Amino acid sequence: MSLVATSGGDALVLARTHERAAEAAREAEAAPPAAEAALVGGAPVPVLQLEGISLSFGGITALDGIDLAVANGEIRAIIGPNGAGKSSLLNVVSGLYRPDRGMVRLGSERFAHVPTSRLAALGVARTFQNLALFKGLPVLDNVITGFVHRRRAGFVRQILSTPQARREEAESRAASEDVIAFLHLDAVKHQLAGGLPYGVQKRVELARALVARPQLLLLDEPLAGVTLGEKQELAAHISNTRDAYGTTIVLIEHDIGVVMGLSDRIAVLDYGRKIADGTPDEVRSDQAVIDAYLGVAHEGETELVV
Amino acid sequence: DEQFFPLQSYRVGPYAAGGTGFFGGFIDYLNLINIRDGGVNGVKLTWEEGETQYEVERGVEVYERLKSHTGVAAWNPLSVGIAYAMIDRITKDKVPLITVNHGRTDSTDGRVFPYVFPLLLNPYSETSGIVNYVASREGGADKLKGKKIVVLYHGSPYGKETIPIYKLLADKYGFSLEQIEVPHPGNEQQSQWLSIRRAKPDYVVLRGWGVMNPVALKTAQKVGFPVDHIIGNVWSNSEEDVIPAGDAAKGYVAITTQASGAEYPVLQEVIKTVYGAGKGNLEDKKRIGSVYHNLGIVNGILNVEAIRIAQQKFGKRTLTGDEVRWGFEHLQLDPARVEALGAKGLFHSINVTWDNHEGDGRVTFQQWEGTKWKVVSDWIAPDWAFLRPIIEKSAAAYAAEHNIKIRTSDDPPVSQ
Amino acid sequence: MSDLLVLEGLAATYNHAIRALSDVSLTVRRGEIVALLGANGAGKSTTLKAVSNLLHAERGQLTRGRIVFDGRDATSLPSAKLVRLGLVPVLEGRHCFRALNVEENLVAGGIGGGLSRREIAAGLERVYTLFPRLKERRRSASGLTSGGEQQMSAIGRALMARPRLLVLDEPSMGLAPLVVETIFSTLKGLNREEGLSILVAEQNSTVALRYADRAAVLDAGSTVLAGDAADLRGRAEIKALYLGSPGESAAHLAALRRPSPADHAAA
Amino acid sequence: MFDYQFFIEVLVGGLLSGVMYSLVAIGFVLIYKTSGVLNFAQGAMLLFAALTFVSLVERGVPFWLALSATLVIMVVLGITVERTVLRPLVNQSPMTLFMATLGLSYIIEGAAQLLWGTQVHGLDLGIDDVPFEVGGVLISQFDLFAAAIAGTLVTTFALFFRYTRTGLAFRAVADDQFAALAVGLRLPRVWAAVWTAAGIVALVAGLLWGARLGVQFSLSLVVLKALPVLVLGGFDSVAGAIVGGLLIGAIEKLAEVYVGPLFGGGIVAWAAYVVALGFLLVRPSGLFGQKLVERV
Amino acid sequence: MTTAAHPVAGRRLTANHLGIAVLLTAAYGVIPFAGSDYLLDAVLTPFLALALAALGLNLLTGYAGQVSLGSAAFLAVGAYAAYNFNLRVHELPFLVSLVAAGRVAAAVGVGFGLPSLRLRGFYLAVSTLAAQFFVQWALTKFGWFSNDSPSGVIDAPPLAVAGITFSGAVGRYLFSLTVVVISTLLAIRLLRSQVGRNFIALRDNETAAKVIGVPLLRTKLLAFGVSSFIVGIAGVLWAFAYLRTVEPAGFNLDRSFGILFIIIIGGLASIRGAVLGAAFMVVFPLLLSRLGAALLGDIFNSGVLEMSQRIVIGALIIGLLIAEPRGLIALVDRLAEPILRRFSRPLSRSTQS
Ligand SMILES: Nc1ncnc2c1ncn2[C@@H]1O[C@H](COP(=O)(O)OP(=O)(O)OP(=O)(O)O)[C@@H](O)[C@H]1O
Ligand SMILES: Nc1ncnc2c1ncn2[C@@H]1O[C@H](COP(=O)(O)OP(=O)(O)OP(=O)(O)O)[C@@H](O)[C@H]1O
Ligand SMILES: [Mg+2]
Ligand SMILES: [Mg+2]
Repeated sequence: MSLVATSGGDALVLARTHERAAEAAREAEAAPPAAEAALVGGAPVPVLQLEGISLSFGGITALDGIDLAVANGEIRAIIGPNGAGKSSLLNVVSGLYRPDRGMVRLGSERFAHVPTSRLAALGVARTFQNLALFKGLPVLDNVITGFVHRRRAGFVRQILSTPQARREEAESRAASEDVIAFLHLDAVKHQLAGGLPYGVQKRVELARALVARPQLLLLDEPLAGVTLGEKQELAAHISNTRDAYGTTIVLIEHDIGVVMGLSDRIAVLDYGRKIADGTPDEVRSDQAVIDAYLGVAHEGETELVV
Repeated sequence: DEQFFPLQSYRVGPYAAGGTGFFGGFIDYLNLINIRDGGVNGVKLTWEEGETQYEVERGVEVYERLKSHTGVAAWNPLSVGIAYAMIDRITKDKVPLITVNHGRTDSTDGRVFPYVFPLLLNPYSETSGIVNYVASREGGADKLKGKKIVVLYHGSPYGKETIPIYKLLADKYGFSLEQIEVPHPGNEQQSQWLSIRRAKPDYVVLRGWGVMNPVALKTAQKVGFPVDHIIGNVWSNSEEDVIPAGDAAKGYVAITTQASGAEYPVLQEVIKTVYGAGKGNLEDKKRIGSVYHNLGIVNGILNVEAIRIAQQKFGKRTLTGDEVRWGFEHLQLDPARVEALGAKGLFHSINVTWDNHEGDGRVTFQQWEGTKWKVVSDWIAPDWAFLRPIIEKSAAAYAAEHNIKIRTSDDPPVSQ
Repeated sequence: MSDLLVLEGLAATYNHAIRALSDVSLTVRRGEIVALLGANGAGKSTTLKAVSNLLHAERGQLTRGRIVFDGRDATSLPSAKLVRLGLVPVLEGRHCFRALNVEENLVAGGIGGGLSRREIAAGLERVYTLFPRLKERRRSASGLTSGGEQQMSAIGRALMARPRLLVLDEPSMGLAPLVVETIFSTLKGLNREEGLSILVAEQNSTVALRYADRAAVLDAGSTVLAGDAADLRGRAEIKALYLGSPGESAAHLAALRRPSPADHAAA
Repeated sequence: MFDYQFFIEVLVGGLLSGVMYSLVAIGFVLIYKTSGVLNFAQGAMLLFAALTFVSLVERGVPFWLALSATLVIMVVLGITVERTVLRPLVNQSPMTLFMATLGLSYIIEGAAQLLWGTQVHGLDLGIDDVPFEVGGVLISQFDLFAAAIAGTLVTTFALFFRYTRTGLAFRAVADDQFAALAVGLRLPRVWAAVWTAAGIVALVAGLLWGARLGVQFSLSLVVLKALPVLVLGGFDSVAGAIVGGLLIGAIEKLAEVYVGPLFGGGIVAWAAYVVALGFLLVRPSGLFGQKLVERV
Repeated sequence: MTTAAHPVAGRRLTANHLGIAVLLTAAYGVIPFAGSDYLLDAVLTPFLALALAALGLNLLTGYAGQVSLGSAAFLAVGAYAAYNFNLRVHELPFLVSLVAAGRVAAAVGVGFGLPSLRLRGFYLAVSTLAAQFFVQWALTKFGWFSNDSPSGVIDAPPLAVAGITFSGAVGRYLFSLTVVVISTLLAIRLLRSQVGRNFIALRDNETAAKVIGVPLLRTKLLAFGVSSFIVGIAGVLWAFAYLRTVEPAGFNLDRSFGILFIIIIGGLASIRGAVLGAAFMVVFPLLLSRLGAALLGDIFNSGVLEMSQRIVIGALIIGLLIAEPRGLIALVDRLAEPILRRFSRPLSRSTQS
């Protein structure tokens, strides 16, 4: 199964890549029912909902009464100046930070403090702004580990290699090989993750998050430090993932070209407050956003247009 | 012909001071016999050292390495741990193991431990010797009633070994007893000595080891306990134990099986013959006649005499380990013989038999005068009769546990 | 214009085994901004580490080549000396002093540059004007600040040492567009007004080429192209090969990743 | 009836011996603060310093001359260590450095014994260790002297780290050696300075402990007393070393006297660790230690 | 310590397999017949016991990243537990007491591993010293553990499995070898399984591991448990196959450091490294002292030689760390790489493409 959008080499606008990839996906195989429902069924069900989240660190307000709903199957970007609280928001959702106030709703459950150890079981996966790979493991093992919460066999069974343990191992290996192929990591799959160039490590991290087919995928600057060409490719992968698996994606990214091309809706944070929320076009022309974040020099120029 | 002594010496590490003294003395005496007498009846004495740092596994390594040397006479590790690890091995290899002044108490019972010789003193007789000395200071055993003794012991199996014996003796003589542990290594004893101060004992017995001893003396001074009422056991009786304590040690009394000092003829001969020929083993000549050095000398005398006695039976040649064992089992040196060996006053006498491997060594007590030890008591006899049944019981238990047939006097002394 | 930094045929390995550079040559003239471009793993960061003599700290070694800074052979000058001579790096991965607060980080930069107390105070003001965000966070432990704030601290810290040649490794990474523009235009300003020279490795070639005077392109550890930034901006093969199209970059990457016997020749 | 007099006596005794622990702990803290590594060779350095001093004195060198000579030797040692061990191992993992200090301790111990022999030496600093009574509690002049020295050391170092630029540089080096190199901090100087300082602390601690225990191999074991102090106070806090020392000293003594009998005594060996552990569970980086700075 | 190799690459595996086969053949087929008693009893048996202990510690420290300075305590627990099982439960087959001893050690290990849930780095390392001192104290304090032997020293029962008694140097060697080989195989299986990945994940990035769903608590305690289990079994070998008598003092801090030393010198997170490190630790000092005695024995006494040796070993450790901080095994691999490459070039092409 290859869902890679191969484009000419001309200047391309990401929206187009997105379209084409989606097309390709539909052609390749029918989208899984969940995605279908989300896309076809109209009224989106929120997969993630933040209700009045506030968080401060000894006088520094990182988040201030954030409300945010993320619908099933959408790509939701969060942008904002440095230190606006974007990563903190993801940390709250993944339970690494405990908000001072507010609730997080994941699927059907509501939490004052999301239990990190149950996060994967709740169908949430994430990547980190600064790489958080297992440097001492080969790429393949890094990705297999992303499957860990599905495992049931205890360590004795694993040592003795009982049928159950074998089945699980085979299953997670197969899933990992799939994702690795999907993200063009075959060539490096036996290398230790720690020795790879930065851009490749970013991709491995994405693979590790994807392998478990999460319902909700949280990406914190997945494209930072990646070569321009690969940026296009990865962006395509991200949207393909949504299209193919119906994964809901929350994306933090500073590359405006990518964000505008990729996301369905964009929330803009500044000093911990949400200053705008809407479609890419709405956000792009919002004066507050331009002042705080985009700047003026950009008329239409994104990094991807060389 | 030659008779070989494998030496598991320790000249490095925390216990190096004792090791260099003891093995230095031992080697000095062997040298004396070689130089002065040309060996024992013409049989040269040889040796090889293997450094153990007082560690059991290194001791075992040295054992395995040197055991196949020809003419091994006896092993003399001066380490309880190494000695224990060797018991099975030397019994199988039929070579005697000499643990002068230390080692396993129940190995006194030659019926169960045919190859092990805790010569002169074992922990139990030491205990009894100390109590007898206290009695003599108080003016008789009956005066012990109502007195209070604190035993300050090193927190190790060695330190704890005498706990039950002190209890028995306390019951027997009616003194009250408190035993306080100092954890290894013992470089801090504030709380123990505060407890002692509160207990107000008449005597404190120091059953120490290494750095614990000077610290005990220093701390005693700090809490104002009179130092001449502290009595050291046989591993707390050397210069190394008192020198670091400086003035705090002046007046401290400790048990010994061999007096210190270089005035004995045998030591004079060592100085003249061995050190005169530049073959002395001690780097620092001031240590000649020190407690450990003299223990080494005495140990040398005992080993050499055992060989000499065995040679009388088996011939003047290289003996097997088993034959040397026979020599040890007949090692009887009365005061006259000790005097003839130039060791009158150095140690008293020994009387080893096939079933008593300790040999009824006598003990004496020395007091530290700031620069040297001075003997302050007669040669005291421990209460062997009282101890023997206890030892036999323990040995019998060991025999049962290890399926050892208890030897009787009818058993052939040696397989020839 | 005279040459400030000259790299001649650098080759470098990590752990005596992994070859990272095989032939890198480039020149930075006084008062010039030079951009260093190339795919992931091309060796940009390694080159920059070699320039500031930091390879050894990551068990890397320069096996061939020469580095001349300001007319003197800098191949084996200790990094502290280089900083004092005015060659100051901002490294990949930010490397803030995590337990020190933001201001202490900046001060440490000044100390490294051998500046006086007064100069440090003045430097702080300068950096805070450039990055107002840092002023707000000056008492926060660097390790706890946001990614972008750390990046600003790292750049600010280097500026504290009053560099003559600033060596930047992906300064735009993780920074908001507005900040990227501010940084680059500020640097350009310093470049114009104070003659600050800059060697900058960037993935964000759009911005880099817009501000740079010249650029060099690295591929698999060798410089394969060098020239006027404006020129390069227009050239199609740059886009195609080094700034990449997906299929090609994947293939390229695969080729790069497969250890070849040459990788080990250096050992 | 609770014996308050005795309680206070034990408490005071504990506090005073705690000061002696602090003295050893400071040496550790200095090095941890600048290289993030537990210097296993601290004990060996202590032994080496004390042994050198005593041996010189025993060879007839006057007190002050011997002290100066030993100081010079410790400085040389510090510089040598920087040159031969730390510089080539720059930016390595703490584990690697830890092992290197273990190697170092072998070398120093071996050299000390080879040079000066394995004999036991007495050491008299001329300060009385005979107690006098204050309100029924025994206090020795020596303890007070040791406390004064420890106090001075701690104050000096604490002020140094807090208020000088060099102190800031030291902390930066400990934090990230790679970054420290990059910003141009002179690591060789920093390390040489710190190891020299640690050598001097080792000398001071070695002399004071040596006067207690005698100068002999076991002197190097006193570092075990310092470890729980470090854990409790925080590896990188000079103030923690002193507070931790006092606490450990007092708790250890009180535990031995009041809890020990329940277990049959001799619990000092581990009681300190258990107490330190208890504290750690509440504060994982010790009382005053730098908190782990980490976020995603 | 993060970039240790994981045995996966195809080429290396085959080369490894070959090497292992040769080693095992030699160990079982040649050495028992060719080796002297000294070699077997005083070199190989302690080497095996230490290698096993190092393997155990490596699981915990090398793979799972939790530094422990208390290994000797778990050696002691293993030894004393086996002794007591053997003594108190009648007719208990020795193998059963061996495994039971491992389990006791594991339980104690889990107990002392609890602080790892909060502590890291040297703080954790120092807190494991609590285990070191506590266990030594308890074994000394409570006579029950040593069957009230007045000296606290225990004597090893004979090694008998299924009616066969492994006596004599060869028997003890073969017994140890077999225990080590089986334990190592099991350990390798564990490391290749998800549990092994979890260990490394824990070590390399705890937060990421937690987010992904690695059960941190369970994994940490498991690491402590499995590690102590293996170390405990090594303790049984040390006590029963090698020394044949033990006292608590033998399990002191130096021993713990020795084991840590093995894995760091050998190479963290490498099983081959543990073996190599143990060989280095056991054999090198012996060689050095033999050499010293042979060359300089006439001039200096054993003490001087020993101290010089210490200096040499210390210098060697530092030199080795400078040459290759990832340990002997990395050094060996690096040096062997060109040779292996020459031999296996065709192979490497086929497995990699
Ligand atoms: N654990 C923490 N302790 C203290 N302050 C924190 C912590 N986490 C975040 N902050 C502060 O909260 C603010 C928001 O940080 P956050 O990382 O969420 O920003 P961000 O929007 O992701 O920025 P960037 O784009 O630079 O990554 C920052 O000013 C940061 O310093
Ligand atoms: N510390 C290291 N140890 C081993 N290999 C390394 C190390 N750092 C880099 N490498 C390798 O050296 C080569 C060059 O890497 P370098 O980091 O210089 O590339 P780069 O151009 O900066 O890439 P990126 O754009 O991803 O940052 C790569 O193959 C990389 O895997
Ligand atoms: Mg962020
Ligand atoms: Mg880079």
